[in-house]
Amino acid sequence: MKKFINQVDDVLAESLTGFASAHANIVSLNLEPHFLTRRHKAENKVAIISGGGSGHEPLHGGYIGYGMLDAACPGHVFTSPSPDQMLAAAEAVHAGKGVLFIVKNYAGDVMNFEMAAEMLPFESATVLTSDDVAVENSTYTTGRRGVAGTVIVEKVVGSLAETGADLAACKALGDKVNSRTASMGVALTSCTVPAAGRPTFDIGDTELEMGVGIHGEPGRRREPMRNADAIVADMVAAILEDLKPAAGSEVLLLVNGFAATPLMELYLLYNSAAKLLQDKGLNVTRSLVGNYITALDMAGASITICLLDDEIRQHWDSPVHTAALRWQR
Amino acid sequence: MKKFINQVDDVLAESLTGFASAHANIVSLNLEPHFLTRRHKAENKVAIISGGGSGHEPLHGGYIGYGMLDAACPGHVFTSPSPDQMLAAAEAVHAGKGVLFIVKNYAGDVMNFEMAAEMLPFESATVLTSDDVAVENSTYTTGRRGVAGTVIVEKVVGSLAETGADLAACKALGDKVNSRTASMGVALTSCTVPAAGRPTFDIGDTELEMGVGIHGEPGRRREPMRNADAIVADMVAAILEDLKPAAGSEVLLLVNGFAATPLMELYLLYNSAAKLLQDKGLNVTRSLVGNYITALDMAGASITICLLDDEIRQHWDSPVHTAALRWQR
Amino acid sequence: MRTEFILEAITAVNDVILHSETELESLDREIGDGDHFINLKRGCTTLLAMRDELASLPPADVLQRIGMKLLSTIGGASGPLIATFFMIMAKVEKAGDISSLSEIAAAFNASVEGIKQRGKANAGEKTMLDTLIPVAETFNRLAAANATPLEIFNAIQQTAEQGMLSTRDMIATKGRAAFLGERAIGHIDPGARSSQIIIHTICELAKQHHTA
Amino acid sequence: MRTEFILEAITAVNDVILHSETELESLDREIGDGDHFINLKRGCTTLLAMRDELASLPPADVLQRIGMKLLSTIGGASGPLIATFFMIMAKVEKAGDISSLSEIAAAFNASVEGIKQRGKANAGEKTMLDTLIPVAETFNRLAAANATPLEIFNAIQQTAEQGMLSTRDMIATKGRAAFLGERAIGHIDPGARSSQIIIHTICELAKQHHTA
Ligand SMILES: Nc1ncnc2c1ncn2[C@@H]1O[C@H](COP(=O)(O)OP(=O)(O)O)[C@@H](O)[C@H]1O
Ligand SMILES: Nc1ncnc2c1ncn2[C@@H]1O[C@H](COP(=O)(O)OP(=O)(O)O)[C@@H](O)[C@H]1O
Ligand SMILES: [Mg+2]
Ligand SMILES: [Mg+2]
Ligand SMILES: [Mg+2]
Ligand SMILES: [Mg+2]
Repeated sequence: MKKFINQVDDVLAESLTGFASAHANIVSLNLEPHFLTRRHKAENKVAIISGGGSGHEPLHGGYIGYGMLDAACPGHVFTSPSPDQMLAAAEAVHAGKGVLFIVKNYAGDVMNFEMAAEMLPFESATVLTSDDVAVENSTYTTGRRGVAGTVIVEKVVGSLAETGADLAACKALGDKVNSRTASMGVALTSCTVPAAGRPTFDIGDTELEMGVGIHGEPGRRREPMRNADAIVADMVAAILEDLKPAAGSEVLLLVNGFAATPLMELYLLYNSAAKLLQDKGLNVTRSLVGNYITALDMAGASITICLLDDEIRQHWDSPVHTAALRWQR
Repeated sequence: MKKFINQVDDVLAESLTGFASAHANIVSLNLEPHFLTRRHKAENKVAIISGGGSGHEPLHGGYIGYGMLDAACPGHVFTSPSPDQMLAAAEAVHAGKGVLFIVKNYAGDVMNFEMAAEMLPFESATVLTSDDVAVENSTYTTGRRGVAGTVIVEKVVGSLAETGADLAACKALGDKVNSRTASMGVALTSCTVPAAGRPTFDIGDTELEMGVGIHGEPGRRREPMRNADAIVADMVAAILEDLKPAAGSEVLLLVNGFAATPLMELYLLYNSAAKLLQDKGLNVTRSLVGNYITALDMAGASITICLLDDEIRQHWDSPVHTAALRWQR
Repeated sequence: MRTEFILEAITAVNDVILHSETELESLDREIGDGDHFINLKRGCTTLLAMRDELASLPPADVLQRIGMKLLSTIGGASGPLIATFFMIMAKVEKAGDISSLSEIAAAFNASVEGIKQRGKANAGEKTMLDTLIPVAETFNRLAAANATPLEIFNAIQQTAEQGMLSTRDMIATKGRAAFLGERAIGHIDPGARSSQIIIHTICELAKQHHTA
Repeated sequence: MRTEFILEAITAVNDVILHSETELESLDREIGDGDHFINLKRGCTTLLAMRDELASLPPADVLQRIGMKLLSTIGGASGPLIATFFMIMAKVEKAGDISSLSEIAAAFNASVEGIKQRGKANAGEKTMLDTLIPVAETFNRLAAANATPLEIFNAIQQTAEQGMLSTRDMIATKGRAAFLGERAIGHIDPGARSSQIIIHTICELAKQHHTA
């Protein structure tokens, strides 16, 4: 394992400190317990808090700021944060209108946020993101994972919250975006958890892992490596089979890198996916390409499609000012 | 080699097409010859054109837009573009006030841009960037390479051009920024040029290459891998020895990833470098952390320091709206 | 339950977890995300550092503090589950001294019920519950039948091992392994294995106490 | 110079370059950026596709078109340098038919001078010029001394090889290898090698013509 680190135990604190100091005009860092908030507390709005294991940067800290999150709770690498972090973060950013937790659907995250919500002295609600179609959904199981669609949920709900909408409305919009969003991921290499010091899985030079999440866990299938168009076709098919969009539907297309795949390849994947969607009669009107939710140093990418409607499009387009996502229209 | 590509020969065109379609509100792509311009031609300003081999994304296409470049000419991977590209791009964006080429100092880039300038029917000037302190400067040699400092030059000169400043003023500011900027790079892995299909150099699990550029070329020295603080100390020492800043100097600190190094590590490097500069009595008032000028799929990072003054700071802070760099103050 | 015994157990469990690094890490790497050992180690290290401060407290407070501390230290899926176990233990102990083995068995059972509720899971889902649920059942049954302590501890150890091993052939429906579908078959669940190791260790300690 | 000979040379050079893939690629990987072969191949492929269109043109136009086409096709450092070579050749040919070997030698010399100016480089800097400059010198000297064509071509081939080999022990001061400092020692310059291969091939072709 070659990584730019000092001590394995200090990676998180040092990286967070660097993040907070590089973006001191946007965020503030609290160290005991770990949480990040906006530099200037927002008033008169639902406080939007997310969090989860670290190693997915820029998620979630990079999405703190106007139009998106009020606070984020980073856990250890790939490990859910603990309820004391959520409680302290909520204490810091609650502005009288309740707290909305945006939580990726993993047993650990769900339970830790749930316990925090139970202990919270404020009104709260939770949006669980579960956009990963690699995992079959069922009421008897943990259900689908939350992956790159989480960024879209955070952006859209963050925008609504900025208008002063109440907790129920924010929760409802979050659930709606989640239900209209589906993702599929593919890995070309494993990642290496710093504390483990070796790749989570071994993979050959002619293989890929189809249907991976964002924690270096093996995917649904080990498959032979093939060209980009063929990979994209399989991913898009899985997504569309889930979303079943009507012909002519307007969609947002997000091609997300897991960290070690260069932009040149991500844009090539975008090109391939956008053409395919067009051929299938869909209308790609919004897009995002880059490393938005990563898996440490994994090479690979995910494709996410969100079915837009006027409300979602409007909140996607509205201004956002965070470390990792920023626009003004 | 595992990459998301179809045919090796189509990588560039497909990736550029994806880029242009994902950012259709900012850029337009011309395919024969390859060049990118702003979506809406700017008037009454010096046309700022950059370019160079591909594989460094988001450089340069990602920096087209308000406050930065008017056009970019992408060559094949790691291969300088040819003069016909610069001529066609200049024809498309020239707005009556001349053309400023921003060129990274490599023999190929210098000669191709030089021939373009000789054939150009408009007034032109060239800023050569040469911020890489790994290479000793000398009038008898090719001299230093242009690396991550190029992004700072493009941002600052792009801002000045937006005010309507003339060609001489833009050229002078570019040269000034370049002379006040120094970089040093380190690689943990090689990159793989798609057409070559194998890593440019082999490197062991306990080694690093110190003093690398952005083309997968070996660095100045093969050294033992060590912790982040020790690596940063060596890089910063080389940079400061070159810049020799006065105590209390105000600096911009750019920690740039070469593509495969995760943000978590880049922020950790930033933390380490920022602390070190503070200890040395320097005043880090501006920062940038991320993958801004990359080397295909290389793991590694560079540190760049730019000595700010009022003029440079002002043009750094001014609004910019490109695919890869965007702010509003 | 005695504070002294709890403190001894902390040391013993810490030792055995540290010795299981390679195994636990690779189990979680195979069907999870590889951090189960680190998570447990973080918990153990913190408890070890708390021993002096716990030594003078009554058992209910000790259990409650352990629960709260583990809740804020372990994180992940195992954090809230293990913490819940201790927090319920603390509540039962607070309600009335737990001293007889059948009282301990009942408290254990209540705590495992808490884990089931927190994780919305049951036996057969390839989780730590496949160790814990049969152990609770064996413990209660033998304690009610007035078995000797040695018989009880031996039976618990055996049940824990069987439960842990039973996860090997399961498809997971809860936890990260659920994402793998069929691919999880053939791998023992890391949480089932760590619970079994911990239970085994505490039973060994209890046997020493009962024979000493 | 005859158009027909130029077209034959294009085919022959294309063949030999394609056969040198591994070698040229690894030379440029060692002290450059690994693309020298690809750059040349791109140039060759384009010229090959142009042959029909060139066949009816006078040599000066052929050389000029080759120069312009290579300028827009090769890119990198070698693109403008090789293009410059042809563009000057074209200019000299245009100014007055080049036919005798000493006229060709003088034109070659002028073209190499053009490369020196464009690249601001000279002999001893570990570039293609370490092949080209001595070749120009040998060519002119022997042509002036009225050596036989065979003597001249043999001498050129030998000089090119020596020049190419001489780059091995040099520190580079121009081109990408200059960034490597001492680390470039022990490696032959890719451009010096490709020029030598091309010169060798054209000399072979010329020898066939002169003996035929
Ligand atoms: N819903 C659940 N109920 C009971 N145990 C669970 C549940 N989800 C996960 N587990 C247990 O947690 C273990 C994983 O713990 P750990 O690796 O520390 O957390 P994470 O899965 O968040 O990385 C699994 O092996 C399983 O035994
Ligand atoms: N200034 C120069 N003068 C002459 N030849 C040069 C100069 N710079 C580079 N070269 C030649 O160009 C060769 C490299 O060509 P190539 O790999 O195609 O371009 P690049 O270096 O841009 O990748 C070098 O091996 C060297 O022979
Ligand atoms: Mg985990
Ligand atoms: Mg090149
Ligand atoms: Mg785990
Ligand atoms: Mg080269």
